[in-house]
Amino acid sequence: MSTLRAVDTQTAPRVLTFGQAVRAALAEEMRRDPTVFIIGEDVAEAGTPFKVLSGLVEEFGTERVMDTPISEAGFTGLAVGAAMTGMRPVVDIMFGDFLGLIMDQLANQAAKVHYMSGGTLKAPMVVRTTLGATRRSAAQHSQSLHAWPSHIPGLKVALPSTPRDAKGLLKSAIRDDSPVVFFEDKMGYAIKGEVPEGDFLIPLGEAEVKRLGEDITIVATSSMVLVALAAAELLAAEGISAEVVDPRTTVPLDVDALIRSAKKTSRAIVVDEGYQRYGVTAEIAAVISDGAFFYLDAPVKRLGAMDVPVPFSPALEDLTVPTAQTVASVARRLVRK
Amino acid sequence: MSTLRAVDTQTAPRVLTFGQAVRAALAEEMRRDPTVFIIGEDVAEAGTPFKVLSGLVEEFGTERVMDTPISEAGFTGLAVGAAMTGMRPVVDIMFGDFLGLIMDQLANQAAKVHYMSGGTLKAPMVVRTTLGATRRSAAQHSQSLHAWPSHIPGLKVALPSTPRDAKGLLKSAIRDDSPVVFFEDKMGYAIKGEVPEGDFLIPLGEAEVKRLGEDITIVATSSMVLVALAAAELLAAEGISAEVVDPRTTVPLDVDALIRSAKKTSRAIVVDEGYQRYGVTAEIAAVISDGAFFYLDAPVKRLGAMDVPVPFSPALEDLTVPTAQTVASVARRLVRK
Amino acid sequence: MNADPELAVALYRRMLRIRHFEEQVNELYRGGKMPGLAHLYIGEEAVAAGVCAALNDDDYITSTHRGHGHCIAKGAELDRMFAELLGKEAGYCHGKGGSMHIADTERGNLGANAIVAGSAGIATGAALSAKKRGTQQVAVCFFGDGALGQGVLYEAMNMASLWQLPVIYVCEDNLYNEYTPSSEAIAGEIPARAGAFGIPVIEVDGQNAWEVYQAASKAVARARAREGPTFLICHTYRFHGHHVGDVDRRYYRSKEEEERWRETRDPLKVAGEWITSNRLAPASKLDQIDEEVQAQIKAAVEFALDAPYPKPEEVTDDVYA
Amino acid sequence: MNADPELAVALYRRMLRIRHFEEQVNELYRGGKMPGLAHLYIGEEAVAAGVCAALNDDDYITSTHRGHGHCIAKGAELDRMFAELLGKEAGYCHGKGGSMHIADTERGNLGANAIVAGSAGIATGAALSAKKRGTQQVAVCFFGDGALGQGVLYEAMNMASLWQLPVIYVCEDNLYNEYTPSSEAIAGEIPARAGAFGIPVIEVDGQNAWEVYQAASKAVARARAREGPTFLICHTYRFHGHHVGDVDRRYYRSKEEEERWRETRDPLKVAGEWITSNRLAPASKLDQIDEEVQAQIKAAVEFALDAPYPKPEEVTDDVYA
Ligand SMILES: Cc1ncc(C[n+]2csc(CCOP(=O)(O)OP(=O)(O)O)c2C)c(N)n1
Ligand SMILES: Cc1ncc(C[n+]2csc(CCOP(=O)(O)OP(=O)(O)O)c2C)c(N)n1
Ligand SMILES: [Mg+2]
Ligand SMILES: [Mg+2]
Repeated sequence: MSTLRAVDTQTAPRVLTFGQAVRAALAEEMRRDPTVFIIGEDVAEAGTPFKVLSGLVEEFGTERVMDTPISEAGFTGLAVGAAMTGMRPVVDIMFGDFLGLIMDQLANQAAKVHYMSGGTLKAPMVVRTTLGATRRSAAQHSQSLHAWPSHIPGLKVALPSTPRDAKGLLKSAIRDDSPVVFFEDKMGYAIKGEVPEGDFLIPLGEAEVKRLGEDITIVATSSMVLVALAAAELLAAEGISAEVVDPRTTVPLDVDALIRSAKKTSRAIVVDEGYQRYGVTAEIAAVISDGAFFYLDAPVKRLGAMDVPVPFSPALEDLTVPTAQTVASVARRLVRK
Repeated sequence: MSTLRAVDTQTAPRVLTFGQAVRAALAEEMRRDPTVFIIGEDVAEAGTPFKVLSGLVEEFGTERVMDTPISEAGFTGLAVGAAMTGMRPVVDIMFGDFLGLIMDQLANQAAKVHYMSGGTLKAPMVVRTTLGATRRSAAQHSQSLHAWPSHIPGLKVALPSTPRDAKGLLKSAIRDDSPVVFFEDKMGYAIKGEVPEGDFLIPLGEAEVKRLGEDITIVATSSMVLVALAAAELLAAEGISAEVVDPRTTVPLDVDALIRSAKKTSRAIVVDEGYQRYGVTAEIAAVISDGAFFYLDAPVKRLGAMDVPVPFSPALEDLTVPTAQTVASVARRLVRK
Repeated sequence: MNADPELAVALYRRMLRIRHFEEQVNELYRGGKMPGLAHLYIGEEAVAAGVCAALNDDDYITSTHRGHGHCIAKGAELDRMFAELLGKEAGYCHGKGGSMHIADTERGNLGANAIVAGSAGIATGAALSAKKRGTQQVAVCFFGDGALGQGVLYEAMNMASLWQLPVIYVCEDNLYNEYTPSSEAIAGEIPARAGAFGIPVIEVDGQNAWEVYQAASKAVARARAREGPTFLICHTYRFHGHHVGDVDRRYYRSKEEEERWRETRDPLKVAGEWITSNRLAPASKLDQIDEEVQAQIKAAVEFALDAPYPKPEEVTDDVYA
Repeated sequence: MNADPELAVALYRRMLRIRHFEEQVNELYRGGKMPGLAHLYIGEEAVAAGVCAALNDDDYITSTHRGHGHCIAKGAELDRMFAELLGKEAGYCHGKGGSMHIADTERGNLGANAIVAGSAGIATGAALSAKKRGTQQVAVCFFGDGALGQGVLYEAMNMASLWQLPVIYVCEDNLYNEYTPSSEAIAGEIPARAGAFGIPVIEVDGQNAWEVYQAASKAVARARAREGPTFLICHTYRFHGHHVGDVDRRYYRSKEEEERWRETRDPLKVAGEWITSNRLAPASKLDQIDEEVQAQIKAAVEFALDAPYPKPEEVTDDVYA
């Protein structure tokens, strides 16, 4: 995928929200490549309930921004077939919780067709969906299920945490010849940040150090990157220097970068908004525990979402997700040990 | 769940195959409790393609051993509704690969209804399905996808490795008031072993040490337990004493037993037939790396299935699954380190 | 069938409870007092009221994201409903479910479902269970026209028809799937979707509670006689947005269309006129009901606003049964 | 339509290639030379042959677990097919797919699928793609009657009808879902399953290749004219077991039923009689074809048996494109 290396023909960065960055990436890729199209529920005039796609149908028309019936399995299947025959669909799955409806199409069809056909077929498609709780949307609209597709060989999985990463990774995902599941934090659509204009790509599989530090590594994904950065601030005030590393994609996973940081700091915490048990924190913690074994001064700690269905009541829901405070307190214990 | 404690009113054990043990558990529970029924494809006269259910329809009739259309999501949904209203369905999902079709019903409905209703509803049901490769069944009929349901709070997940465990765990699963996903190794149906007769239950959440050892712990699940035991034999011949621990359920996970063994031996390998990446080995390795951190002399190593869709060709397929040789060689390296 | 005055008034009262409840929900939202969103049932009251009037307490229903109406129609208490919507301990689900998962097991409400068509299997399974247990219970599956897009509905209907299960599929055709007109989402004709599985179809004016009730009664009788499932199409309309926050709707439907429905097809007006013109009750009786219901709503919402949140330690309860 | 002799002979040859190929597959299985299982198409040859004769090379098909017939009918080479079934490097998928995933991209075969109805979306998506790319291609989705149980088929058909996609749904109704008679699995009537989505239905004798061809040609013409999808029901029968290992079948279907079909409804006999009685070709020509095909099969299987397995390092190739 050498074409995915950052081409950096962009001009000065603009400040965009996360949602605007996603939209910019889509618009640019749709202008560049006529085979790219969007398919999903309420993506056209409504621009999705999150309004992320607002304006696209006006520019590209309903042939390229296609509203569907409420048929997640069906239209994901259509996308697989379209991808296999020369198109590059971008599928919109409104809530990540609905992945349960499309896992067959995603894991048995899209993920495997290249391998099963001995490399003669391929399914270049992106499934954009959301993750994240604390929106008072209850158990079926609040999950962060990226562990599921991350488990399936043949799928790539991206988890951008900033507007910049959202744009750069989405453009790479659309150009990738393999199916990519792209998770957007629904609570983070309004987050602002500098985004390079123009043809700016971030390769899938490259972690980024979001903050340099010496005493402890906090590996954080998606929504949890801001939480980790806030924790790092709290810790800094106490004289603890935390390094925050964002893998940005769970597949491919930039194992080297994670291990490098953990070796440097000798301590690591992994923070992710998916359920903790059998979740993304497990793989990352296992990889670091193994790769940095002889450098670690403390066990690698994990902070995922609480292993409960997401409760509706704000009094309960907020307890289920890691916060800057909980991350900082785990970090403190590790460093003082 | 105190009723689930082994009641051990059984008489002398009989030698049964794994398949027979499953059938015995079902027959006994169906005799005991009229609300238990079986629903799935070709479960009645055909007794499933694996013939595991042969004879049940003759005893219990088609009202309690129900053949369905090829509608996995639909009949799993029916089972959820039946479970919520006083029945105890046992759902048959022929190949574990088809979980992709029912993850919504399983993870969004069955798993969550108890919690979402504040404990007023429950879904006591079992989903029996299969795992395991090397049957030359290719990418869509060979997966071991137990990591998926293991990730979802509200589901329990059982992975029996012997006829004895199959019977004892299945009976507990049927009596459990929560939904349980029960994975059977399709290549192991013919394996024989002693099985206590009568009302023999094994609680969900208790690991078993399948072989005692001193130098290294091999945690193995389902199909990989026999592989681990064979590896232990190879190692024994070289003077390495391996302890083989079978968690038997991934949820609840008997964390204490795993950590205890690892602390004792100071070294651990985790072997499981699911894809390695973001799979069950990750959680178990992370738990041990954390819990036994100050006792470990070497990093915890993981051996899952290769991260590729399962290839058809025997020349390739056999490479994708851990073997006694590969397990032993990893163990050897760890011990000699 | 001749209208029984008592039933007519009961239908009216049930609809009014829904109407005022939902208006209060909207107020709570606008006042920033309700966490999250809610999908109002205003405009569709006759469907839930008419169908549930044909059911017994121990019959089952499954409900949707737009589920308050079903819950009230099946007999739920308003104070515990408000409490649930506010995430309070006193709520039907101890605050864990919220608007989209409200359940009332005492009256057979197996819960609202936030997955479109997510309860098609559950309702059908409840019917299977009733048959297996040899009871006279029936199960009603409420769903929107949008659920016609979900394959699991057809899987469930096929089995219901094959096994002659006592289930009634109630399609609330309100012309929209969220922000998309149903005409862009539904090929062919809706009745044929059930007919394809050999399921008889009844189509009614969903704004007329009495019509809905009569049709539902036929379907229920069929189900109790173990003659199999029925598919009931109720033509209706939601007067508000998809959810409380969907205020600017012009890009997907016109103000004129909304006004036309509100003016001429309001289920409460339809019922009120029917009751008074058929002298089933005097207008004064209806006014009296209105006052009663308003007072009940007021008390209920006050109860809920004052009620405590669940305690933090409850977060890990009820994961396993 | 009058039968063109050349076409008639071509149909016959295609069917015969399938028949002899499958008989050889059964031999390989019985001789312990084939890894795993295979689902034989014997008895159903007229469906694949008739449909694919109506297609161009660049038209798409998607296929099923019972897919060898589709693959051969679309023009695949027999040696590479055998090689795939034996897990050899020279196979269409380099041995990675096997019987249930055989694909032949050069001739538009997007692959067999081991998930029942698993390709309903894929075929419909290929049709969407053809429309988007502005080509004249059509897509054919082959599936068994068992696939009528899977909801995703209805989701796909709805979109195909809404968007008038050039896709043809070919339902191979062979009366059984594995070991369960379809009558126990299908409520209502099959044609109504497509009719419900506004999709025109054609029902044909699936044992008569010429009839199938004519029906398929109509559907293809409709698709190329961008008039939308068609649903083609082919009544057929598998002469062998569900798979090669399904030898004792008496518990789900009678020997008499099997014999009746073999005797009176063998698609090769039907075609042979039709060809000779209409003097489209002499019997000697058919014998000659038989000899040719047998020789081709022999050479192909020998090639495959001698071919090498993939190299171990290939196991990690092709996971990502
Ligand atoms: C499977 C699924 N897909 C998408 C959604 C998001 N969603 C919530 S309500 C809705 C529209 C439902 O339309 P309809 O069934 O007609 O019910 P209505 O809102 O009109 O009452 C959608 C798309 C969902 N909840 N579940
Ligand atoms: C989703 C799914 N469920 C179950 C199976 C197992 N299975 C394989 S073939 C088959 C029967 C298919 O019947 P039908 O579609 O009529 O095709 P036929 O075998 O008759 O050609 C079943 C149940 C499967 N492959 N996929
Ligand atoms: Mg609607
Ligand atoms: Mg069939």
